[in-house]
Amino acid sequence: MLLGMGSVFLFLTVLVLAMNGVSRLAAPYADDGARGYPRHQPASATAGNESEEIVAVISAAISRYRNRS
Amino acid sequence: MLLGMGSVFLFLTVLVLAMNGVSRLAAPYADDGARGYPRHQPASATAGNESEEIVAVISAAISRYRNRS
Amino acid sequence: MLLGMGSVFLFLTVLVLAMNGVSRLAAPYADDGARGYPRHQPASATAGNESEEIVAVISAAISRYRNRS
Amino acid sequence: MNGAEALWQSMGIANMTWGQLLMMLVGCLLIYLAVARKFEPLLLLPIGFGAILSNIPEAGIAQAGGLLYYIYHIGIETGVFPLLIFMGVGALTDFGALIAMPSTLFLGAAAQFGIFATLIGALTLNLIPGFNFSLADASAIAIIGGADGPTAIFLASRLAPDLLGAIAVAAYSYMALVPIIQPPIMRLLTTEKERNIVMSQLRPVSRLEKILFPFTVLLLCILFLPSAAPLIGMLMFGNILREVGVVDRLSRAAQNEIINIVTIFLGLAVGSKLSADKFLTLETLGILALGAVAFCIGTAAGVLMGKVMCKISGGKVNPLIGAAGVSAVPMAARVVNKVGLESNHHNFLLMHAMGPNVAGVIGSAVAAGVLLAVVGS
Amino acid sequence: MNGAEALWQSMGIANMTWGQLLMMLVGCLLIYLAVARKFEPLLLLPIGFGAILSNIPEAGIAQAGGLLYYIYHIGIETGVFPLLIFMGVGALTDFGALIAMPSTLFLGAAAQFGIFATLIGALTLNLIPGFNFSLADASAIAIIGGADGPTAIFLASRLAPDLLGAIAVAAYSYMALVPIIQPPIMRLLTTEKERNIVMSQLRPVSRLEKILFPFTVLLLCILFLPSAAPLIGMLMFGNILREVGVVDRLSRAAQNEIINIVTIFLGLAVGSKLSADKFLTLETLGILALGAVAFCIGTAAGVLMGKVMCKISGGKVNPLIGAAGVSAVPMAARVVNKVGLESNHHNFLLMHAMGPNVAGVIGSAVAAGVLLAVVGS
Amino acid sequence: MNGAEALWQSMGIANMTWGQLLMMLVGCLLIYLAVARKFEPLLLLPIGFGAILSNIPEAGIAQAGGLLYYIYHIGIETGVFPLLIFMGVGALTDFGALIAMPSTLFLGAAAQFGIFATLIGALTLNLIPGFNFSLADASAIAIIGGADGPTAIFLASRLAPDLLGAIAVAAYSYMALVPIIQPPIMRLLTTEKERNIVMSQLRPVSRLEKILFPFTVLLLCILFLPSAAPLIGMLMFGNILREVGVVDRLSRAAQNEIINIVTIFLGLAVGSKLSADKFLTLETLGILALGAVAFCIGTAAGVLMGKVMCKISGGKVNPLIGAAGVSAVPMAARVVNKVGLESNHHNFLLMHAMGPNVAGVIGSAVAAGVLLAVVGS
Ligand code: NA
Ligand code: NA
Ligand code: NA
Repeated sequence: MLLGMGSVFLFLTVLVLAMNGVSRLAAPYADDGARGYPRHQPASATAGNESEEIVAVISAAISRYRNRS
Repeated sequence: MLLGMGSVFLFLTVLVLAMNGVSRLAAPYADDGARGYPRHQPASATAGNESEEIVAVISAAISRYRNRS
Repeated sequence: MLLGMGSVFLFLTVLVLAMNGVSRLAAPYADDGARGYPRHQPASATAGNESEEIVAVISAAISRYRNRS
Repeated sequence: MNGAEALWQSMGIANMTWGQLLMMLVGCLLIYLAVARKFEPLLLLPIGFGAILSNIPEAGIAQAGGLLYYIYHIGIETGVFPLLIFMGVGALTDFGALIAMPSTLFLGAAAQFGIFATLIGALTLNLIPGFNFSLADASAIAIIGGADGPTAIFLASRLAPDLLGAIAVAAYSYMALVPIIQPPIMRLLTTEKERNIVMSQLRPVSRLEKILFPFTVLLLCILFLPSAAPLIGMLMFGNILREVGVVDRLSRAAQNEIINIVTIFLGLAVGSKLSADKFLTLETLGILALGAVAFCIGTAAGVLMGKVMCKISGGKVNPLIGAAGVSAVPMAARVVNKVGLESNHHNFLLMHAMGPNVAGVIGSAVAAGVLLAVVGS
Repeated sequence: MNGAEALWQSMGIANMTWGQLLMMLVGCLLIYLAVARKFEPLLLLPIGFGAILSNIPEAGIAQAGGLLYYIYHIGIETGVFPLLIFMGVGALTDFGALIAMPSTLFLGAAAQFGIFATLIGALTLNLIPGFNFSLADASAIAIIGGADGPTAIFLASRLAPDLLGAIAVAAYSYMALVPIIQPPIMRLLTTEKERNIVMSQLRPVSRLEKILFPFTVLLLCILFLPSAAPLIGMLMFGNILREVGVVDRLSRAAQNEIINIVTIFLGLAVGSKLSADKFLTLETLGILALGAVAFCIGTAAGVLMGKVMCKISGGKVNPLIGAAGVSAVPMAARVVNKVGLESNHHNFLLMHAMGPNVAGVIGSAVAAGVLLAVVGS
Repeated sequence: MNGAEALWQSMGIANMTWGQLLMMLVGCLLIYLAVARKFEPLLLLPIGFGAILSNIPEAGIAQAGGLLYYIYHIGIETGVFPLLIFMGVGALTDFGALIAMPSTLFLGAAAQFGIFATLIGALTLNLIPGFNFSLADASAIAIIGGADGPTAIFLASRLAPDLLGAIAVAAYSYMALVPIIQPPIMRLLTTEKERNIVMSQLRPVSRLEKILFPFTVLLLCILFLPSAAPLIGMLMFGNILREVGVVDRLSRAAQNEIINIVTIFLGLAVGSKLSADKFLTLETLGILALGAVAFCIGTAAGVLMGKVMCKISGGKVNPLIGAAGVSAVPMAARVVNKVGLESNHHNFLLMHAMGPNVAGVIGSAVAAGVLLAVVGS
């Protein structure tokens, strides 16, 4: 048991060290603006655009209507 | 042949009985408002909502226009 | 090598002939208005229809509004 | 030159037998029916293509070491493919119409009469010189009357692997011919008044009932007909995946990925059994004839049972829906709907015909189980 | 009549043993837990159904020539299915939280203490007459403490195929019981003040780090623990498919088609090992008991290590997240979050618990590799 | 302590050979090219990872009982995987551009010249001490000149399984290098005036022609070259699924699920053949060199044939499109388009290059058939 737990801990300790090393090495090359946690996109983006479009269309229609009258 | 047809009928008769029994047993626990047949959702639901939205937007635009003039 | 290249060329020559034959045979039965190359569908088709719809709705709304006033 | 000779000797032209040519034409015919006539295209197209591939001289695609050989060996010989198809069918099937009206199971039972009549027919055919069907062969042929492709392939792979190609082709062909074969029989056996009967709307079915249904069927199968357990079990497993609502990932996999992939391979593998020496025999003609008879008898039996139920219920059941008991989901139910509309433009029987239609699937599987239990042991 | 006799003799009723009946009830229980309680339904539903199918008398679905026999033979005996699941898990897992805070690997390591404690426990159990676990058996049982289904199945298929059914059922059951088993232990071992600790937001992780991470893990695995290479290798392969961003087709296939299809078959095949003679033994009781103990010890060890890290970091680490080190992704992390919210309504620990949670997966695979290296050779 | 010794003896560090280390670095190089340079990532990434996994000391992942061993045994040794890939390629390919201009088949034929030139080259290499390629080996190597991955793997699995790893790596590497290797050759062999030729728009192609095309190709294959029937047959089967329009479920399965799943496994399995003792040989260097030569000769032959067609047609054919005849769909056609745009900013040759491009796929399969017929028997 000691052997087993020891091996697991040893392995993961080395992994922690390796990961820290890799992170330090990789830091200068991180190109993509470091994606953080959590990153949600506004769900209503499309809806927003659509209604803006509608408003634009309506404005145009109304101005056309105005010009006619 | 008799044996075969007999077995099939026997089996399915027992199944009919069992299903009736199960239905009766299950009836009190049916929790989800008993989905009926046929249940079609109006295909134009979305379209409907959309045009309602458009109408609402238009009404708003028009009333705004009215107030201005 | 001669044999190999010869076989490949022979085979594909026969295929060219066969394809020409098939195309001629198939020509009278071509039912679907002969899809050409390249055939891109206008990406804004739906959008177009939608905005047409919107314009129609608006026109209707405006004419209704006109009648009222 | 040695190479040129090897090349010429390898050419199809130099090795083609008449039998192979004929079988490739059969393959083309199946593809034509699938594409131009939309006869069960999902199966007949791969079967037809498999027939062509496996009859190419010198290519050996269906012989040991070839692609179709492996697919057949792994998927059909073991019975795995039809069972996976059945799982997918279960996941795709809504048994609600049957649960709402369990008595339609009798229609699904009656339509299996074609199976057992054909069994006798096949044994009778042995009186004609040239035919020599064993009981196992006859049973595998008879199942064509069940109008259920996977069941037919499963049973044939267990009882008569040599006849599998002809049986599968017959089963799917007749399933495709439902709109042509059934209507005359349906009109002949029913009166205009009967065809006019409007059925009351089906009662609603709760989610709990839909979940309990597959367990009920499986329980009876375990108790009384374990030989049908592979078929019924996988059908009901698929249906459970569909109905429980907590394993949507698996349900989708059964309804799409698995059934689509397996359908391609099943079709190709069945087609690989359409080799000249196995298919171009007198027996195949017998199988095709028996299959047609089985199908007609099944339809007739279903309609007649429909008439009985009409009588018993006091005219509440339209006998036409009995014809849907042969399975061939959902084609047979659509045919019922169409024939019904001919008599009464406002009488939509589709939902009522779905009951006997899915009952027919269970009925065929039960019949297959009975045949396996009696013959297969 | 001969046929009728054959039919009767084939009936389940006439052949059912008590053991089979009991195992079918066990199968029903698993399905009930999966459907009504949502206990790991993706696995327990197919396992339960496989248990029913394989215990149907006379049907032989799990015996040579039957569907479940083939699936088990091809997928589990070879170890292929758990490895493919691991590939899918890798493709579904975002290791970002772990990369942001590598020290959580210690929590994932500590939680494996349950595995090795159970190993001793299983060997101790041999003192009781009736138990006779070999070292290989004990190791396979101990892995239940890792709370990782595919790892447990993989190890059991290598070290103790006979116990595979019981081990898999125990592993998935306890994984499902995480929300019930863990909270009391977590509350017992931590103070209110500790549970209140708010952790600072995780640092952002660059795409390059995410790509390099699987290679780092694999490199260490190659150097120090090749026996864990199949598990770690496939896990990291799936993760690479996910992170590199140039093979989206393959990543999607691993995340959906492959893992879904394999999950259905894996479940059915594991269920086929729930036969009466293998499962209804004293040993199974021992396995279930040991599994529960392993699970509790693992949780406790994780929390205690969390307390150590809390001390060392000067109170920056909430010890609760140590409980997530047992794996059981993402359930264990959610439980941590829930228990944390009980103490402080604004303290969301989910993201911080994901680190030890995915570390637990790696930890279990490493522990499995150690067991394979020491015992398996 | 015994266990600690077993653990140490199992470590990769203690057992790694230089050869294994080198092969893992080769695997890393392939992954780097796939990820950072986007060199055929769908194949080179799994191949590279397979190379790493199969060279891990003591893990035995590519040895009997290991995952990659099973995948190779089932998918490559049988030839099943490349054929399934070909089915998917057929389902993904629109042959319209080729049907509109059948004469581009001559370009697809000419580009196969590289194959046969390399065959002679490989046999010539035997004059150098250390090389000892059999006729079968030489044929399998020569097919690299076809620039078609699945065809190369299929042929190598039939004729020279030992060289499969090197051949597959060479084939996919050179396919990925198309944008680097081809342009200089294209510029060298054509004049500015030729590169400026604007081709007339392709005629429209009816749906019927698209459906008849695969049958036409298959018919000729059956008559004259049955040895190519597995490759051509599956390619055309996939294309039929795509074009008939009545089996969309199956077409989608071939285009997505099947090809994606098989690609993952094919790549891993090919990678498993990159073992040190098979790959780190003088022969591999020879294969890589011959492959590069084959590729250049194929490109040159295609362009030269393009010049011939340009002459014959009275200047209506831009010779650049001949370079697309090597296959490597759709990369080669894109390169043609790019080189064409360099000379004339308004000259889009993409669609015209798709004709010879897909013709090259058929041409390689035909060449493979010829090699199989002459050498394989
Ligand atoms: Na039926
Ligand atoms: Na764990
Ligand atoms: Na080519």
